Formats: sequence, C-alpha cells, structure tokens
Amino acid sequence: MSTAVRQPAAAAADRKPATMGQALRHALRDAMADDPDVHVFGEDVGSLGGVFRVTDGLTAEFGPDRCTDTPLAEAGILGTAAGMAMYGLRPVVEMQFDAFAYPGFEQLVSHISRMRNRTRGKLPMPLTVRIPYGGGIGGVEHHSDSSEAYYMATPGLHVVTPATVADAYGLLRASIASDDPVVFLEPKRLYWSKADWDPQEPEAVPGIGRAVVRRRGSSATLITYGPSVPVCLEAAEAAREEHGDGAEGWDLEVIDLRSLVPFDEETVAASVRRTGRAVVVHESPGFAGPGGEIAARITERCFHYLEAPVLRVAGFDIPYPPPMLERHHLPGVDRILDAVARLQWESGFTESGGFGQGRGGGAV
Amino acid sequence: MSTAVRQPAAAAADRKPATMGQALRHALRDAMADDPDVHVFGEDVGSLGGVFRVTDGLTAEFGPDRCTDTPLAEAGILGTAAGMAMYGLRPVVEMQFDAFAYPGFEQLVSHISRMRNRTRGKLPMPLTVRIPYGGGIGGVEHHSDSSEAYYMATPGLHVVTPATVADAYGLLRASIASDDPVVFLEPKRLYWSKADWDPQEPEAVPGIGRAVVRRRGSSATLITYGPSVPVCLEAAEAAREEHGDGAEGWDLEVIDLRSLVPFDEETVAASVRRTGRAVVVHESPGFAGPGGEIAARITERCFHYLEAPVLRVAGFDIPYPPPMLERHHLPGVDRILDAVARLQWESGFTESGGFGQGRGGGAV
Amino acid sequence: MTVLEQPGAYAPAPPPSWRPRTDAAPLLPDAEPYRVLGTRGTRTAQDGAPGPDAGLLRRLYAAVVHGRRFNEQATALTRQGRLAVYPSSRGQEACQVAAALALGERDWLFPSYRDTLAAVARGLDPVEVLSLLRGDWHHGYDSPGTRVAPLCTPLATQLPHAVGLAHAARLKGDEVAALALVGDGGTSEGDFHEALNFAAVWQTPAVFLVQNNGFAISVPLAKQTAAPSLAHKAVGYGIPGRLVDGNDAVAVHEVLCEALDRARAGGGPTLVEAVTYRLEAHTNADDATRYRTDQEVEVWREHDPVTLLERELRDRGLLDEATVREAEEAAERQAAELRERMHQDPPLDPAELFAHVYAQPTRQLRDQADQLRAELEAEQRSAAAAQSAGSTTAGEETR
Amino acid sequence: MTVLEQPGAYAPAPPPSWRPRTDAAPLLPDAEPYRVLGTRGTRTAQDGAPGPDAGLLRRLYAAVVHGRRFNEQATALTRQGRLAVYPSSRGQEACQVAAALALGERDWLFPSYRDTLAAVARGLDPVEVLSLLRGDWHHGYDSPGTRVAPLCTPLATQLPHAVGLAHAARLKGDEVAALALVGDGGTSEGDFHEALNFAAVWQTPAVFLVQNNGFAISVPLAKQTAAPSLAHKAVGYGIPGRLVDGNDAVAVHEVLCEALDRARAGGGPTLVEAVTYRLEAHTNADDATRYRTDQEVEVWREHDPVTLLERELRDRGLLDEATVREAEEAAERQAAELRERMHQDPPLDPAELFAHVYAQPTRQLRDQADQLRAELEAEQRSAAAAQSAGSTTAGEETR
Ligand SMILES: Cc1ncc(C[n+]2csc(CCOP(=O)(O)OP(=O)(O)O)c2C)c(N)n1
Ligand SMILES: Cc1ncc(C[n+]2csc(CCOP(=O)(O)OP(=O)(O)O)c2C)c(N)n1
Ligand SMILES: [Mg+2]
Ligand SMILES: [Mg+2]
Repeated sequence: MSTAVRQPAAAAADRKPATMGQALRHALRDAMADDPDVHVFGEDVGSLGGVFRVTDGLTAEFGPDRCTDTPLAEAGILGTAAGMAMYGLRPVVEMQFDAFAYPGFEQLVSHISRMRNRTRGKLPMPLTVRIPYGGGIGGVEHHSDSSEAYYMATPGLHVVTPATVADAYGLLRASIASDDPVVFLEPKRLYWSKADWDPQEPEAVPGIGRAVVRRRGSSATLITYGPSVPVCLEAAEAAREEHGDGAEGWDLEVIDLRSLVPFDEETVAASVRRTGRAVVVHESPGFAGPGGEIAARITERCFHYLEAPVLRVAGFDIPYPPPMLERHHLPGVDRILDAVARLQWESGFTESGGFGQGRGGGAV
Repeated sequence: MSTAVRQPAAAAADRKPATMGQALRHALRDAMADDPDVHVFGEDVGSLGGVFRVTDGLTAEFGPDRCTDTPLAEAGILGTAAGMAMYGLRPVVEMQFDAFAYPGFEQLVSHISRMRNRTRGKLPMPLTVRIPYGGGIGGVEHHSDSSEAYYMATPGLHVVTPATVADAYGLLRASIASDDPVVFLEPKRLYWSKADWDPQEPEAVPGIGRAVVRRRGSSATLITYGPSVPVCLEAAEAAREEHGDGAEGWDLEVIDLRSLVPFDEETVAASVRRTGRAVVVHESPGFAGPGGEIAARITERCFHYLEAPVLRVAGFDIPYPPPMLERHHLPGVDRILDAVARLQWESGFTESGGFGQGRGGGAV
Repeated sequence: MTVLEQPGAYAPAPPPSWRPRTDAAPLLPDAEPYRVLGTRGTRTAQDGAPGPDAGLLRRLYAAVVHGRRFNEQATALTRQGRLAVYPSSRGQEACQVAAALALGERDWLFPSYRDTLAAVARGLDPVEVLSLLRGDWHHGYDSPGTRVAPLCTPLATQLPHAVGLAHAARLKGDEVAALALVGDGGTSEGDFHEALNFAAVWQTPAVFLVQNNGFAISVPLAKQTAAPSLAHKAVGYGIPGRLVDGNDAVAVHEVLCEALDRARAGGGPTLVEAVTYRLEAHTNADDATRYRTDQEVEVWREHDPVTLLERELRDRGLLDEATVREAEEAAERQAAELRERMHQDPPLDPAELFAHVYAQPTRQLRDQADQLRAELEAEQRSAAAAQSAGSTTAGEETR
Repeated sequence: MTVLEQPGAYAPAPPPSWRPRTDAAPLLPDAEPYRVLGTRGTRTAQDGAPGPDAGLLRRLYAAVVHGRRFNEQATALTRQGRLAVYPSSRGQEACQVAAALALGERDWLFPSYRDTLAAVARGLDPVEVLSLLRGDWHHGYDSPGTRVAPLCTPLATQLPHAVGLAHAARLKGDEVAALALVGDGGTSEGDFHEALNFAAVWQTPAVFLVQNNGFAISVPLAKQTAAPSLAHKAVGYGIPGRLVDGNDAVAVHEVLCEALDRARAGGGPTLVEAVTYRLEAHTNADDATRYRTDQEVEVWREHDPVTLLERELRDRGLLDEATVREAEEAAERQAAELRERMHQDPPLDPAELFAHVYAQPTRQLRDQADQLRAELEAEQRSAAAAQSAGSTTAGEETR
C-alpha cells in the first residue's frame, strides 16, 4: 500500500524543472501584471508570501494594496472579497488550510455562489478562492481535509483542481479570468512536485471543465483528480506487469478530471464506453464524496457498456487521521489495484445474479 | 407536475390527529422531563416557542435555564453546545432555518463531528442539532435549502430526517438519546402534516439507521426520505393506474430512508434486488447530492440485478428558486413517473450497448 | 500609493513603555442618545449650532409620511396574498429615511430584509424593491445602477460586503462611502465583528448603522447583549461610536452625514447605534403578543418618528395644513400606484432558473432547462387537450 | 432557580429616558499594563498592598525555569523528527505558567496549539500533551480527568466551548470556572466575538486570556486591530477588560486569580490581555526573518519573563544559588526524561482509525476496518515472505 507521490510522466524530464508551487506563484504574478483589478489577499500572503510561499514576492512587486495581509478572519476575507467583486475587482483570496475555510462557509454558500443568480447577472462574482487541500504532508488535525464534496454540492461555484505543474499555472489563470467564483483546490502534497515547465512560455492547457486522458489504456478507466492523479498513474504502471494468479497485466486508462464543476461527462463517458470498467479514486471520504456522483452519473450514461459496477477507492469515512496513521487512509497503488481486480474479470461474473454480497460492498 | 404534499397512508385516519410539529414538541418535552441533562436552546426558542412553535411551552414548563433564548449567533450556539456536552449535558439546539446553520459550519465540522474521535471517546458529543430544511412553503431566499449533502459528507455526524408524525417523535427521542451528534433535519413542509398519533402512547418506531418500506411493490423501488416521501407515495398510487401508451400500471415500492447516516444498505439493496429497478428521489440538488451516493452504493451491491441504471429525480443544480417558481424545482409526481418510465421497460433495452445518449443523461 | 498604511502602528516595545495605541475616550459614545427634535431651546443655548435647515426638514417630513404609508400598504399586500412576507419598518421610518437621504450620489447602501423603505426613499422603484418579498425573484433592482446592494437575509453578512466594496472604491481612488444597515440582533453575529475589524484596520470608508429596535424577533436586547450600549462596541475596533435617537430623523441624518463625510475624506469608519422601536410584529407572520406587552409598545408610540418630526415643523412654523395634506396625498397616490401594480401578476419565466447560475450554463444545466421546457410543453398540451375536450363537452351541453 | 436572570435589563423606554445600561468607565482597562515585578518600591508605596507571597514566587520561578527548558527540548525534538511540528511559547512562559497555577482544582483550561506548556505546568504528562504535535493521535490526555480541553487548532473555536462548559457547570450548581487562552490573531475571528457575548449575557464563569504576542504568524498586531488595546474590546460586551504585562508571571497570576474568583462567585466573565512576545518563530517550520527584525526581538529579550522573575526573587533575597541550581537541575531532569520517552516510538494501532468515530461503528466503518486489516495482513505476509526469501538467499550467499 504505497502512498508515494510521483510526478506524472511529463515531469520526468529535468531540463527546466519548476514546482507546482512556483507555477501557481507565476500564475498569480502574471494575472496581477496583466490586470490591475486582480487583488490578492488573505492571512500571511504579504511579507511571508503565504505559508506555502505561493504569494511570495507579490507585495514587493505590486505593493500592499494589491497583495494584502488581512486580519485573521475567514468570513471577513470572503465577505470583503464579495464586496470588492461587487465593485468590479477580481479578488483572489487564500484560505490558509482546507479546514480553515469553514468559518467562511456561509459567505461562500449563501452569497458568493448565488450573487450572480440572485441579481440576474448584475453582480457577478469573478473571484477565486485558493484552498490548499488534502493530506500526505504529515499535517496535524485540521490541516489535511479534502473538502471538495462541500463545494461540489453548492450550485454556482466552479471547483477546479490541478494535478500537474502546467495545469497549476493554466487553470489558475483561467480561474482568475473566469467571471464566476472558482474554488481552486491546490493539492498540498503536489506543491513540491516538479516538471519541465517554462514560466516564460507557459504551455497552453485545456480550459476549465475539460477532463484530460493522462494515460491511454483499454482494460479499465481510473477516474481521478488532484493529489490522486500521480498515484493512479503509478498504479497504471504497476498494473501493466503480471499480477495475481499469473494473469496478464491490465492496460489502465487514467483520466484527470481537472475540474469537478463543471464536470466533463463526455470525456469520462467516452472512455468508460471503450473500456467497460471504471474505478473512481480520491482521497476525500467515500461516503457522499465526489466518487458517488461520478459513479452514479457514469452508470446512468454507460449502463449497458459496463461489465462491472463502477467501484470507488477513497479515503475512509473517518476524520482525517493523525500524521503517523495517514498512510493507511490515503488511497495507494495497492488499494487501487485491489479494486481493479474486483472488476469482475472472470467471465462467470458477467451473468446476471452472479454478483451480490461480494467484496465490493464495503469498499468505500 | 404536481408538488402537492399529501400524508402517508397511515395519516388518512382522523381519530386523534397530531401534526408533525406537535409530535416534535412532545418529543422535546418528554426528553426534558425524562432527563434533567437535556437542555434546549437557540434563537427564539423561549417565549416565542420557535418560529415553527416546536419549542412552544418548554420555557414555561422547565424554566429559562432548560429552554433558553440565545444571542443571535449560530457558531456561538453550536460552540457553547459543544462545551455543554463536554460537561455531560445533552444539548438540543435549533437552527432557525437551513441556510442559517452555515455560520456554525466550522463548529459542526471541525469540532462536534470529531470530538469523540479526537479524544478517543473521552469527550462524546451527545447533542442534537435540529434544522428545519427544504422548500415548498413559499419561503424567500435562504429559507428553503436542502443542505443534507454537507452533513452526509462529514464523518462523525448522524443525519436523520423523519417523514411521518410517528417518526418525528420516535426519531427525535432516539436522536436526543444518542451518544453521538445528530443533525436532525425537519422537513418544513411536513410540519403541518397530520396523522392519527397519540402523545400519551407514542408508537414505537425503528431506531436510527433503519430504513422502512412504506409501500410494497414489485416493479421498481423509489428510494427517498423526508419531504419527498409523501410525494413518492403519491407517485406510487398514480403509477398503479394505466399510463403511457396503454401499458399496464407499475407497482412501485417506496423506501423511506429515515436516516441518511447511518445508511441502511441492507433494506435498500434487498428491495432493489427484488425489483431490479430503482429511482432515488430528493429535493436537494442532484449534482453531488445524496442521490449520487445512494445510486452508486446500490449499483455496487446490486449490479447484476439491475435491469436499468439507478436513476435520480432531484432538485435542479441551481440555488433554491424564489417562491413563485419553486414548484418547477421540486420533484413532483409527474417527474418521478417520467423517470420510472425511463427504466428501460422495453426488452430491447436490456441488450448490452442498446442504451447510450438516452433521455436519462441529463436528468439530474 | 498605498491606502493601507497603518495609522500609528503599535510600538513593539515591551511594558512599561507599551501603551494603548490611542486614547479610548474620544471613541466612546455620549452618555445619552443624540437628539435634535424638540431640543431647540436647550441645544442652541448649549452649543450655538444653527437649527436644522428648513428644506431638509420638509424633505424628511414628506419622506417619513410616505414611508409610514408605504409600510401600511406593504403589510396590506401580505393580507391580499401579494407579498410572501413583509417585515415592516413601522416605527423605524426616521432611520430608514435619514439613511437614504444622507447618502451621496455615488455612495452605496447595504440594506437588510427590513430596509425596503430605505431603498424606496433613495428613489428606487418600490415594485422592484419588493421582488424578494413578493417572491418572483430573489432581488428586483439594478444594484450597480442604483448603488443599493440586494436586501440581505442572512444576518450581518452584508457588512463585510459593504467593507469590501468601500475598500475597492478607495483602492480605485473613488470617493465612495458605503452605509451598511444591521439590526441589534445582527450585532451578535461573527460577521459583524469581522466586518468592523476589517474596516477599522483598513480605515475603510464604511459607516455601520445599527437600528436597535429592541428585538431580534422575540429576543429582547437584554438577552442579546450586556454592553452599556451597542455603540460602545466601537472602541473595541478603535473607531468612534455614536449613539442617536433613532426616531429623530434629523438627528440620525446629521450623525450619518457627518460619519459619511468623514469616511469619504479618509477618516475611517463609524459605528452608529440608533435607538428605535419596531412598532409592529417582526413580520406579518409573527405574533408579537407572545413576547411583549401592549404597554411597552404604547410607551414607544408616544415617541413616534412621524409625530416627532411633524411637531417640530409645526413648532417652527414650517408646516401648514396644505403641506400636511400634500404630503399625505402624495403618500396615498404612491400607495395606490403600488397596490395597483402589485395586483398585476409579475412576469415569470421558469427558464430563468438556469440562466444566471453561471456566466455560461453548464452542460448539466442546459439539459435540465431542456427537461423543464419539455415538461411545461407537455403540461400545456395536456391542459389544452383537456380544455378543448371540455369546451366540446360544454358546447355539446349548451347545444 | 434560574441562573439566567438578566442583571438590570435595558429599560425599554424611549429617549431621552433611555440611557446606556451601565457605566462604561469601570469596564475599561488601565492606561498601562498591570505589573508587579520590579515595581515593589512604587507599588507598596502607592496602594499599600502586600508584596507577592514568597511561596508563590518560588513556585512560579521553578515553573518558568522548567517551562523555558521544556520549550527548548520540544523544539529540539522537531529537529530530531520526533515532533511533526512545535509552536514554541518561549517568551510567553510567564503567561503559560501563571494560567496553570491560577486555576482551581475543578476549573477547566481551554488551550490552543501554543499552550502545551500551560497543560504541562498544570501537571499533565508532557508526552500525552505532545500527542497532537507528535502525530500519533489528535489528542493525548484525559480531558475530563485533567480538566484540560484538547489543544485547539482552529483559531478561537475553543472559546465558545469554554463558555458552554462553564455555563453547564453553573447550571449544575458546581463552582467551576473556565479559563480560555487565545492569541492576538484569534481575537479577529467571529467565534471570539460570539463567545464573549454569550458569556457576558449569561454571566458565565469564564475568563478569556489573550496572549498578545505581537504576531499572528507574520501579521503584526497593527494589521490585526486598530483598537486602543485588545482589552478594550471588553466594554463592547459589557464585561471588565484588564491589561497586564504578560511577561510578569506574578502580575498575570494575580489578575487571573482575581478574575477566576470573581467568575466562580457569579460575578461574570473577564477579558484579560497579556502583552507579551513570541521570541521564536511561529513554529519550527516558520521563518521569522521574513517579517521582523532582530532588533525588535532584542528589545523583548531584555524583558524576558524568566529574567524578570529571577531578578525579583534575588532582589527580595528569596533566591540563592542552590535554589537556582535545583530548579535548573529539575528542569534538566524533566527534559531528559521527555527526550528519552519521545525517542521511543509511540504505540500505533490502525484499527483505532475506525473505533472512535461513533459510539458504535457503522456497518460501513466495520467493513472498512476489515478491509484495512486484510490489507495489513497481506502486507505482513508478503514482507515475511520477502524476508524469509531474503534470509534464505543471504544464508545461501554466506554458505
Ligand atoms: C444568520 C441568520 N440567522 C438567523 C436568521 C433568522 N432571523 C431572521 S430575522 C431575525 C432577527 C433579527 O433581529 P435584528 O438583527 O435585531 O433585526 P430586526 O429584525 O429587528 O430588524 C432572525 C433570527 C437569519 N436571517 N440569519
Ligand atoms: C480558523 C483558522 N484560521 C487560520 C489558521 C491558521 N493559523 C494557525 S496559527 C495562525 C496565527 C495565530 O495567531 P495568534 O492568534 O496571534 O496566536 P499565536 O500563534 O501568535 O499564538 C494562523 C493564521 C487556523 N489555525 N485557524
Ligand atoms: Mg432588532
Ligand atoms: Mg499571536
């Protein structure tokens, strides 16, 4: 059950390596340079440059009016951001950690997500809420939540999360440019992931709402996003080799969703129709997590193509564990391959009625 | 597309009718009488008896120390409730409306749901958070949210919601008696629903975590809870009659989940295995709503019994509409029957590959 | 240039060199609510200030007379099923009207659900203002055009919006102030605290007007706070707190104008507590007899904002019967027009449910809009079929 | 009997009869932080109060010496990979120790992540206290048994817990006070506001100690508040605010004892601001050079809580070299013991992940526990297989 984090294939080259954190910082910097209405603020984003250093240097370059340390109050941050957006600015705010966005939940859900709708488009909310999320970095309690289920269930928000260095830049630029509020979830444990990426010529990436096939395959589809993308790619590599009782390797397709809202049904459905089998992988607890929606939706659209139910590999239905136990919680390569193995490869399983109280029941 | 709210069959008798609101009040009263550690507090719960009158008379009977008007601050209410529970009390707090629980989200998610786990059971949180939820009463903005998806996605909480007068009493008593925190969701538009129910001898009901088959049927299963239970029962009645192109009527089974957490997989799976078809019905927006989890879980457990994908009839993926438009949003009888009609009753559909971009794709 | 330079940061020196940053005394409110109406003798003698301008008095008078009538009319519309709900500001008309008239052209108002009258007094179309409470949409007027934010339902959440907007204006170099209205109950919410603190630290041109009407639904002020007054909260943020008689339109107007001028000039925010009273129930759906006595209400009726102002105008010889009649007739005309317009069904388009959720509807929303359209067409078809069947039958019967 | 009767409800009478409820003056903090150490001459002359008790001075001294060493040891443990993170209270030992010693047996302490030392000074097992920061579990000690709530990470959220607990104790007729610790940054959160307001309205026996250490991570106090002092916030809740030199253990102890006594006696809550300074970075992971200068830190080193107390004891002839050595040796012994115990790996049981989520695990959690157990067994089996294969190979090689 490895939880090691590896770079996506593209990152293997080492010519001009940049980290995801650096790419995010470049995105903020370039957005501020291009548009004077872009304002960055939050706790410690100024001289400290944020606890993950993503805003490093912005106050120095653009002054404290453009990149501003706020008082310590998340509802205040999101509420003033809403007000600034009402006056035509494009605020980009930072919540310091996932769980520390919760104090601002009412402002996000009751106002930011609904203001455009409420005012029939007269008061759009072109603001971006950056939230470092997820575990795997040994953070103590309240520092490793995967809170995407809350935001997905809130109409009016976009929910975006990059898994590669290029996407970190491209998707953050697109989020800031969006005329709608975007919850931009930054996978904490990928902040230090590296790729060959040139800040002078950041490569173009597909826009918000487009999933990408990170690895082509024919046996089954792994559907994932954010911090679990590298894990799934690793699992796909491992699956190529022989395994189990001398069976042949599986050729797994890996889809990086990139945005949970809007959800790219087409790309996912096309893949699952081709492979006939799918596993959704994420770190967030399984129960009522993103995987439920994804599995249900795919099943609605691909029912007669499916050889097996869409399975889910997710975090357990527990509060995020303490650092010394987190490896047990995080979906790792072995757990993903176990799920793939349960996708009813034996022909007997394809008979109606043959599957019931099987191993799959309590997987998530 | 009717959104009329009818009583479940049992309510038809009129001997000693009680409303759901009254049954809830009795539950609070009896719990306070039985256990001096039960304390009720919240906004306007005292002399006013709550805006829905569920706490009517409690201050008069038990004094302001047992039923207490608080200052207007939901995080404060939930936070002090947590502290009271730490000292061994059993607080029952009222959030005035669904959307007005959001200011307390951090206390609920970061503390109340996790305190037992954090302290290895040393500080359990035997508290109940009553939240009137859902629409259909002509409430203006922020007064009709269905927020159950947020609570379901939070490990450590129980999420309970009654649909009948007897369950209102029985489940609220069980919630108050529970040693774990319960988010008790009261379907607003059922407050005035009536049934033959005797406060002197409240009928015993199954405990938290048990779903109940409200109507037996063989064609397909409607899986629902709270405000949509009467609607589904009405739909099941309507389905009995001939419909469509002269086809025979459907005999629909209706399951009332009663608690979303814990989720009663056994009861639901047993039904779906029998009927082979299922539709999940709820008012909350479909995307990343409860139906996704339910459909995915049922599919995992019943894949080879299913004649068609589990479909969902839910609120649209929009902020709750204004009063004059809410009837379009709420799942009504016609919309439920439309979904049942899409459960691939024609034999041709059962062939693999026959179903694809059909009508089902964008239902929720 | 930065607007965010800290005015006199704390010296980091340890005690005993360390001292409170500023003198608290000037931030504390007066020991008695500021009043103008009925104090002419005492006040001019005391401070030599000129009495309030006659033109202003007359404008305020016309507006409170209209406001009173507007409240009555709106309440009546609830009984006629033309409004889903109405939270009346009867008894608080002085605050409402003074707030509207104190605002400069470019200033913004951030009202709560109770502040319809303030929006109407600012000149907005009352039918558009009532949209939320009528239920045809969540919000009915053009906020950027009118510089009135949507009526806000979640308590105190509008305050950080006001701070953010005023801060943005200041960053852009615009001389814009924001006036945010909140109730006594709303001051208990965390958002009140956070908003005032942001405004104070950033010296934002925002003014916070607490209409302390004695109740948060059924909860009296004594269960809401133990503070000497709500205005005393200001010192905890380092901003001035003012206490004013909220039924004295002239006093409220004066205090707000002063605070807004100071704000626009870069002098920072002010917290104003207006002591007033809600003469009617919380909304038409509320039963106030459950939590207060008639006697209590009676005492406040004696201090009615309309009467206070009318008395002053009469005392100063500024009010003849013609003016009274004129104001009343104008109010009546406006009420009649409102009634008539509200009796027409508002245009409703179910397709709007999907149109404004995002700048571009998602694929899922487009599908859902299609689904609803199809359902409505089917509904119409079967209604038409039923009707034509029915009319045939009817025709046959009369034949 | 009710504990919730409102002390002197507002008269609902309209202005001019209406007046602020209480006189604000007695609630306002002094113009200078209260100090005891080094003021003996001036103070006794001034108010005739007896000097601090020698026994107390000695106990405080031993505790701050130990506390300083504890902070050093814990920071060292981060470098040795034995703690995931440590937020040091170096420079704040006086507050920590005084808070612990001011508490009565039945009183509760509500600490934040920085307040490990307060818990240790109360007598808790330091290894259990460090559980959160070590990462073996979220919390390591028996809260009901020790009357110390879990170290709290989400800022200011522990304050309403303290209020609720103290309120519950009062309802049960127990003489229990709660002392809640919070940082200067934490005062900006809505929960701070809501907690203090609830406590004031309910006259809850809760005392709030703000350790104003000048920074919230990198953000200096001047960007956190514009208030004269944080203690001035008290008046907005109608409770007394006290300002104290947070590096003066005797002064902090005295002020807290007074406030706790008053609270237990039904006199209501108090807000205490202790002016202090965080001498180290926010945590071992922070880089303080990004936001403050060495000179600034140097000034505060001159006002070190350990030195201040030691000087007083020497001045009063209460400290000989033997006592100093004894205190230092005791501190060293405890540090060594801590180091040794922390170098042993903590017992870990993955099954615990599922054991405490609910009173009874749900069916889903039981399934998940089974799944993890099976995985771990499989892991062990293959590890054992690999090892035996390896040892065979090794054996073969050496053969
Ligand atoms: C966050 C939130 N909690 C609860 C409510 C329900 N509610 C509506 S009005 C009201 C009382 C408000 O009192 P106050 O602030 O004094 O304003 P008033 O109604 O007296 O003008 C309450 C509790 C709400 N709208 N928002
Ligand atoms: C609600 C919340 N928001 C943000 C954080 C992240 N955070 C941890 S400590 C800290 C600074 C706290 O400063 P202060 O209250 O002065 O306490 P100190 O660390 O100085 O003791 C921040 C922002 C948090 N823990 N909780
Ligand atoms: Mg009020
Ligand atoms: Mg601090």
